[in-house]
Amino acid sequence: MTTAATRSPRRSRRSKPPWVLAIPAIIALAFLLIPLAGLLMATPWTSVGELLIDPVTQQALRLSLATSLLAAGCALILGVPLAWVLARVQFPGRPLVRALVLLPLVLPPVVGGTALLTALGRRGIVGAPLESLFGITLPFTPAAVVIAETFVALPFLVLSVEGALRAMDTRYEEAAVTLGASRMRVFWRITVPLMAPAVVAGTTLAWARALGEFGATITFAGNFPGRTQTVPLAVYTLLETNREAAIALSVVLLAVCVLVLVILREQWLRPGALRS
Amino acid sequence: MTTAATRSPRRSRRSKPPWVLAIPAIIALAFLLIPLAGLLMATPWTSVGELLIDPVTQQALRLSLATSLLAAGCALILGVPLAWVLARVQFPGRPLVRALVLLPLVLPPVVGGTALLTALGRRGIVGAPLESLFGITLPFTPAAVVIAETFVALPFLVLSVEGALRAMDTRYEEAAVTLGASRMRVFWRITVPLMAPAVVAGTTLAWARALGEFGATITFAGNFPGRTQTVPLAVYTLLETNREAAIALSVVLLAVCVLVLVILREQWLRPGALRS
Amino acid sequence: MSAQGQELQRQGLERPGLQLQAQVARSDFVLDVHIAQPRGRVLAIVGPNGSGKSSLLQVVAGLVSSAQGIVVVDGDTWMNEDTFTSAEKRSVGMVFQDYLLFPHLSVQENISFGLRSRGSSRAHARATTADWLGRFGIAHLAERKPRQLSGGQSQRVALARALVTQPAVLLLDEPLAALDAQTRVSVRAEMRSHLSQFCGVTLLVTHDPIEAMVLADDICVLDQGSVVQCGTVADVTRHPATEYVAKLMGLNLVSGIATAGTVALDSGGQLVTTNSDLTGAVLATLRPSAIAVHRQPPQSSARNAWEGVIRDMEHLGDRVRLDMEARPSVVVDVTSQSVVELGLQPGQQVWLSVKATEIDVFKAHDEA
Amino acid sequence: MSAQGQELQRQGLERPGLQLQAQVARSDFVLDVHIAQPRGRVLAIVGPNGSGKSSLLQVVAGLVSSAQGIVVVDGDTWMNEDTFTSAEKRSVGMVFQDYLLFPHLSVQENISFGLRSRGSSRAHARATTADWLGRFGIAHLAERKPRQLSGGQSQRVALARALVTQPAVLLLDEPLAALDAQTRVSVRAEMRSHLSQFCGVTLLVTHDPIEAMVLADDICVLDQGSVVQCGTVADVTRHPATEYVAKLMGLNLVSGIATAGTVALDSGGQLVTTNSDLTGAVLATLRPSAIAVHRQPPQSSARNAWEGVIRDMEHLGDRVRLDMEARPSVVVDVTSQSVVELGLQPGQQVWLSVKATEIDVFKAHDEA
Amino acid sequence: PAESRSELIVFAAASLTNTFSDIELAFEEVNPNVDVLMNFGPSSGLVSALRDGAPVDVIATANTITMQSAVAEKLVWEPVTFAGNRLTIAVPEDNPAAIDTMADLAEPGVLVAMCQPQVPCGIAAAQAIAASGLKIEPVTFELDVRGVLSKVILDEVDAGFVYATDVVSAGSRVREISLPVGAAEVVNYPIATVQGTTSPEVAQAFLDFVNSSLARDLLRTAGFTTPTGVTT
Ligand SMILES: Nc1ncnc2c1ncn2[C@@H]1O[C@H](COP(=O)(O)OP(=O)(O)OP(=O)(O)O)[C@@H](O)[C@H]1O
Ligand SMILES: Nc1ncnc2c1ncn2[C@@H]1O[C@H](COP(=O)(O)OP(=O)(O)OP(=O)(O)O)[C@@H](O)[C@H]1O
Ligand SMILES: [Mg+2]
Ligand SMILES: [Mg+2]
Repeated sequence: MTTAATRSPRRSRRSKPPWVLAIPAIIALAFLLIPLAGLLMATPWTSVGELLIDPVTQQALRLSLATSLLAAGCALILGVPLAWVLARVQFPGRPLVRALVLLPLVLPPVVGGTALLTALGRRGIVGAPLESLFGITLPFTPAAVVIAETFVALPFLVLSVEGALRAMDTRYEEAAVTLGASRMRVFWRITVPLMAPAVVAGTTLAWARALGEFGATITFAGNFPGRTQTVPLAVYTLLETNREAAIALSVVLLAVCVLVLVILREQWLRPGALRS
Repeated sequence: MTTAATRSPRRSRRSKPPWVLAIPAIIALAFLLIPLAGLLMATPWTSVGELLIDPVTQQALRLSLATSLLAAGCALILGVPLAWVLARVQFPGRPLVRALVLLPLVLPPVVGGTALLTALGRRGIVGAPLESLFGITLPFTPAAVVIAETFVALPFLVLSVEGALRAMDTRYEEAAVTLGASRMRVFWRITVPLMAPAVVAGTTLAWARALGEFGATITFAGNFPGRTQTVPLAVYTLLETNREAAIALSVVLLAVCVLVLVILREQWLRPGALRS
Repeated sequence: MSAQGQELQRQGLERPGLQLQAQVARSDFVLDVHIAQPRGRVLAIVGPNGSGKSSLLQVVAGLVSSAQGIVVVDGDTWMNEDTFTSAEKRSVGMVFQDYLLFPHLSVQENISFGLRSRGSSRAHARATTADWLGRFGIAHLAERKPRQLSGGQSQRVALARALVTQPAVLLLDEPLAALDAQTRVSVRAEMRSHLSQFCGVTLLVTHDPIEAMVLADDICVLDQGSVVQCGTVADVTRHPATEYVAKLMGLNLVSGIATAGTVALDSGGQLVTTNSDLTGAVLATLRPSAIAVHRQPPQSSARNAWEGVIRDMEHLGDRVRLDMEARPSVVVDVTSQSVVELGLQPGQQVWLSVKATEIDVFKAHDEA
Repeated sequence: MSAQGQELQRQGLERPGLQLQAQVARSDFVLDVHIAQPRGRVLAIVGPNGSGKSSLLQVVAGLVSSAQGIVVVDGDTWMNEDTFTSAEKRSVGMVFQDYLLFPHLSVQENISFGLRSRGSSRAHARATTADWLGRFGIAHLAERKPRQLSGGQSQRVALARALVTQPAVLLLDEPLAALDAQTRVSVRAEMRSHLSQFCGVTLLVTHDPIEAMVLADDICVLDQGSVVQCGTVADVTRHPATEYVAKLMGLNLVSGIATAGTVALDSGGQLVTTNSDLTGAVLATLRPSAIAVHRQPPQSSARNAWEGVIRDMEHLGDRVRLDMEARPSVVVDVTSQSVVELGLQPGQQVWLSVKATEIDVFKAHDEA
Repeated sequence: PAESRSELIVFAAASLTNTFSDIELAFEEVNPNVDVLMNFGPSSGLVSALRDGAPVDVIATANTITMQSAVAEKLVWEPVTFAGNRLTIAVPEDNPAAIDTMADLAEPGVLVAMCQPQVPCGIAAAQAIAASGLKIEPVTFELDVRGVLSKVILDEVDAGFVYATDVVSAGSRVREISLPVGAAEVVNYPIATVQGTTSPEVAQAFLDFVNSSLARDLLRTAGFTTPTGVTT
């Protein structure tokens, strides 16, 4: 970290974080990273290799990646409009709705899964007609995994994007309107690009949350290797018999996640990447 | 929701959400709210009353509120500086650090708890010296609950605030600097107020996440009624013996959360509450 | 609908152009204006800061949803008690006081945005944009992002963006304010040639009286949300209704009661004029350069002479402007040479004189 | 440290004021300036858009960390090869082109921010702020938030905010640009009185030559990142080094070779002058109002007469400015009356004449 | 009974929640100086916590495998089996797939849930299925028996392999379809004193109490079987 006294060589002129800020920042970082380091130290590295060639693990990784990306996509498609409505449209009860949107965050995951079952399960409010009319049953299918992950991930996206929308200078949109842009055009050409950093950040968050989703998935989608067993479920399964392998698998999950994030952030989340 | 054709009565002039946006927004809302409605329908309302007077529940609620608020506070104190450093200080490996900060989000919570034990447990990297030097043991204490909750909640705050910092016009800070403000003064009087909406939103998220925390808590802090049994743990325990009561307790948790959020949002998160 | 509203709308249908009659209430400010402007003419809106100039433009553009009143353009009712055409359906072009260039789009994309929004093909938009980039001398900036532009460069892009769509009403909120003197002259000339070809209504907010005189046909002076004076540039320049307007136009304005060619001034003193037809409340203007300065009581043919003290002096190029404390108090322009010869300096007592033929007297406006 | 740097620093220690010698490289733009400005004097920095005026102020304020060079103020080295005083430790006051008022603070808090940052007590800051609020006529806005201000009101607050701390160097980036004509005159007068009491260095970026002449003692003209001309207002006005500077000052500038009172112009044609001492490369200025216009070849005492075509006409208050295509090409100011009498209109062929006594000839500057 | 008031920390498997809460009250009545702190969680998690240095005096798990690993790592003293549980089949109260016998689970379209084969209830179910020779293909392998029970209660599956105690705790919301005689696998619940305990006497007193007839009655009410006194 570049910190320097007032009189200092050329390259460190701009970035002199005050220590009063750097100290809590370092503590925060240590707090987050030491447990991760501990985990790495506890990881039996030899078994990581074995795990990676195990077809069950590979299936779980593939399923996890596929479902979490789909869930992030669903969250994006559903969440951005919802965030827009919450930020920009006046309607009665909006504060309540804004609070309700946060709830999947607070709900103990297993209860979240139960809630999904009461809605989309065989006997659920929506699930029962779905089955009797179209013969579609969601639980115990990969679709259920995506649904469970979307359910827990959606609030992240909505929150990020809504915040950005509120912070945005609405006069850019006004300027676009005076240029004859329809609401849709304003939305897609002005609003969305201006909040792109927040949308990318929110989608990243949602994806990360979906990747780690456990409670709602096991409750709503069950645990069937190759079909609904994502990596976190595989970790739990392994925890019963082989703690080291479970930790190793978690580390693999983390590695995938870090890889994607670093690539993504370098591409999209550089300061001003979307602006300059 | 106010939507109207172009020629419309006075009050609906401004807010005409295009249906193409309103439809996914409504689907998103339904997707989040129908499961919650299902949960409410499955709730045995008579037992909610009983639950509320049960001292064990009361203890759990008190503990949950106290620890989640403390965790949100810790996240605030540690997270805002960390976000500032990540957003404003150039240092080698920053992209990696920014990705690592997200990891507690992806980590299956039980593995997160395990990671905390490897760091802060009696045999942990930091925990062992802590015990031998100061006689402090953290696991299975209320402090451990706060730590576990902070661990999972911190990334939320860092992400929200960092995003806001990057979106902020740094020239306000430049203007403050030319007025002779020290870095600390700029930070507290300009940066923090300008990003206050994001800080409030991030803290709210962190608090909500802490309130619902389960996996890391049960692993790192145990499940002792009255000491470390937060509401999600109580729900877990009740699921074993009294399913209906467990759902009822979840609903109580949700109600508390909605109440706090609605109050908070009305006070702090109104559009422009902190600006005008 | 009120009778007045119906009348306005009838007029709107008959006379092409802009009929505006609107009220906007803001915290401690009320805008209440009535403006009718035919097509093909440019109306300059001038007034002090906070007088509601920008708000007026926003009402026409449809950006103030709380506005009450009527907006009719070329017979189309954009707003009345029952109707509200949303902003994107109004054919307006707008240049904002602080640019509002889209930060994520390049200069060329910013300019073609309006064309594409209004349905131009990509190729047509590109060609038209290229043309305008050239006209504004910013072709070399086409691929830049707004944050890479200097203030003045941004303003030119904003101008081009609004002009490119050939709107029915052009709304310009201080479009030249950020340009430097040289560029301003060339862009102003360019703009004037565009405005003269432009057959719609143009509303131009400006602080600069020269800009108003050069670019506009009519002037509307706002103060505290109300119209103080409206008229052609010549009328307003010659017969300013208030001292504010006169000062804006670089003239001295005095008021008084005329009797047989002599005006007894309200502020004390009197002026002899050549106009003996007028009686009653009148206004009179004195050009600053028409007033002569003397160290001694003047022995000249000038029929008006009075004493005063120099309050302040300002150099204006090759002239010096004296701010006089006198009856009447006026500003006087003298050459630098005179300053040296007469040894003028603030605080000094001098004599002023003006020929009766140089005083323009006219009846006090009804609305004043 | 380079010899030049040591020399500059030595000078800085001896002469109080600002010694600046700096380079900034930006994408396709390089600023390279050398300026020395004593205390108590106001330096106006003028130049076209994008010429680097704002960048120059940022270097002095310490906001451009990539700047190379030397900044010495009153003997304090703010920047050289080894030293970099951070921005908050530099005693500067700055007014930004786009205000940058803190949106979450009230007007009064915005203004007192600098005082509090520099350690004033709450009571002292409040009193001083109240004083300045009064001076700028914005006391009634004290409790408003910036978003509740009009553009001009914001600018005045920004101005007050920078002036209140009595800095060693005052940096003003078009401080009056957003004010309306009337307010601008009063704020300009107020500002002039402040600047005249102010014993530090003032750098004033402006587009308005009148503002430069009224407020500044010295003028520095920038173009494309380089200093074109520096000097006192009178010098620069009288002897502009380039056509750009002359135009800025409202003068015509021509260049040529002088031989015994006659100047053979580089652009073709010649001028007879009364100065027969000068020989070699010279510049000459012609005031637009000193040039007369005729429909026929003039039979007057004026020794210089030439033919041309009216390219453009602009009304400027009671005068009309003609843009002439001729040898030399000049701008000419005539009265409205002349326009009517001579029936002038764009495209018309006319004769111009100027007296030899009205032509100011001087040696071409070395740096030009 | 100890002289001064002391704490006894008991880690117990989640399925023991009801019974051990009752036992705690009864024990504290007899030993007013002892404050028993109960921590309920998944057996494997409890042993992990123990391994990581959790302050524990007594640990009771829902299977012998995890306890054996604790014994092998010298975390606990020799355990005793204090209760047993019997594998059975639970169906939703209205029995939508009309299950009458275990054989019906092999019908196509019948949704069956069981525990994952890594945990005792999954091992037991797998053995029962193998022993029956039926081709039963579950749709989900739940992480623990409670997951199976949830799915049955919520009517998401037509049948699930659970323990007898689960059928008792679920009350009227599920119906039991008994396994054929001999196919009913039994699992044992061991309890042990932790090696590092600071109050071994109280721990021993608690162990004795769990094996007392009073505790056995409580266990039996909850559906547990009484072991034949064998140590595991
Ligand atoms: N969004 C708003 N909310 C409340 N008051 C406002 C708002 N915008 C402007 N005002 C107030 O309305 C009045 C008129 O503002 P407006 O911007 O129309 O003035 P203006 O004539 O354009 O001034 P300027 O020349 O400084 O731009 C001012 O008193 C201003 O403080
Ligand atoms: N942050 C920046 N990054 C890159 N280029 C910049 C930046 N800021 C300004 N420039 C470029 O530097 C040049 C000088 O800009 P500067 O703002 O100093 O000009 P200026 O003289 O103040 O112009 P104006 O009168 O329009 O304000 C311009 O070409 C501009 O595009
Ligand atoms: Mg305005
Ligand atoms: Mg600039």
